[in-house]
Amino acid sequence: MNNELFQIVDEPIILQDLVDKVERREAGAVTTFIGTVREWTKGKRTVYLEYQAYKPMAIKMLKTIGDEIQSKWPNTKVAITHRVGRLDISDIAVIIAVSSPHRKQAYEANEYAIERIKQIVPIWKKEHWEDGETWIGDQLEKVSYPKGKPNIKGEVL
Amino acid sequence: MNNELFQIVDEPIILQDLVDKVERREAGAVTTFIGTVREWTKGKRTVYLEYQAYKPMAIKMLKTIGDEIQSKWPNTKVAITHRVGRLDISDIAVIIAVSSPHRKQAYEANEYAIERIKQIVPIWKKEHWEDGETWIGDQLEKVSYPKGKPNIKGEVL
Amino acid sequence: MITVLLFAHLQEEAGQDRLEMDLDEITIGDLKKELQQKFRLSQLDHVMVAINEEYALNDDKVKQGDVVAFIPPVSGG
Amino acid sequence: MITVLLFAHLQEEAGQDRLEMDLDEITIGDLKKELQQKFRLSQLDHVMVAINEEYALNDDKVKQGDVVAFIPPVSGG
Repeated sequence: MNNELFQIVDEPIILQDLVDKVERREAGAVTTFIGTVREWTKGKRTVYLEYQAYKPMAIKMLKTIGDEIQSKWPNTKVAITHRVGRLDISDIAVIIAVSSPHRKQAYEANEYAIERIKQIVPIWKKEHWEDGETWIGDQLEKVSYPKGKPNIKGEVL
Repeated sequence: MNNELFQIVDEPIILQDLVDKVERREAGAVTTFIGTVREWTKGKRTVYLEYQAYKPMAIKMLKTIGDEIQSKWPNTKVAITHRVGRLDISDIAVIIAVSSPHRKQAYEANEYAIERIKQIVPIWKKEHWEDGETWIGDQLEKVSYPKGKPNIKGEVL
Repeated sequence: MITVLLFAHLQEEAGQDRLEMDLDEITIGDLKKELQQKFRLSQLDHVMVAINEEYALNDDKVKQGDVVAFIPPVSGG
Repeated sequence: MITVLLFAHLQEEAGQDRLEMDLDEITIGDLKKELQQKFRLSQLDHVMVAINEEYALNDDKVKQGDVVAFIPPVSGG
């Protein structure tokens, strides 16, 4: 197991590895988020997905999210791994693990991490439907960045 | 692995088992909460804990929480396992896993579950400190039930 | 007979986790008083009661064959 | 020379994921225009740009040796 807290990989992600990375004696709570490939999206059937990343920058942005979380919720520990390449239905695309002494922070920081991943981490998803394929744009369903660039300063949109 | 969604056990809880119980092709998100034994609570050092349960009723109440979640967040699937007996620092006391098509519901339902466990499930924790032991009362830090009994109807306090 | 189950500190105070009592048609409130006297239990105001695994109120009645559990404030999770 | 990296649909439209361009001191905005002409790319208004792995604005300047990545709206997670 690689001990890096923030990773982009092309093999399956192991949940327990992420939990092991954040476990500490002072933690009473660990939350994990597991993002998997869903078969149906708004009535359309996905056959498989392809994820592409600008890897060095993606890792850098994951670290940035980690730093943001540290400053918002001190005493949490975060690990994030995102997978790229071809993923089939139910395959895990991303896992986020957060530990903290108390549960509230572990939930909040975890949810914050996935929202930020969808804003600033250069990873793209190509949906392969039964009848075609598309690169998916911004999942926040904004057509452009109102401020000219992704919200990179940790503000909540 | 036991396939029951709601369990009280006296062996270690395996995270992946809980996730396997809630995984479905229509789920795009799984959240887990892992409650572990924390070493320090308000400056006091815990040596180990003992959990006791009124087992049949505890399972029934876990199922009640599952039903509440079904009605509040349709299309989620929940599994909860709580361990009893002696637990050392970092041992897992409880795991909650929730799957849903979209992430928001998986976070909300998961946090709801742990709050409700602390309200209505007949499980007690005895702290063994360096210098003594105590059965811990209501962790919500209420000294009594304002309505005469634990909030068993799913209202948020 | 009704069966009474005790947990956590109540179990330790009473020195037992289960007892049979020869009672019928008694309210939870009165049953609490009986037990408090019998075992010199600490006060039971904050202790909930379940009859046959369902939470009950002080005015609810217990009848023969019921299983009554005394449930101190819970602390799971 | 500056290195340009393309991702997602831009990569497919251009038929390559990386190119070297003999440019210097050019703004992101002007570089976008160059690329759009060169490859007949779909419009780049919603495409972000990173210079050396840091998000940059249209007015920011690219200089020799920089790595410029064109980043369509992201869809990870």
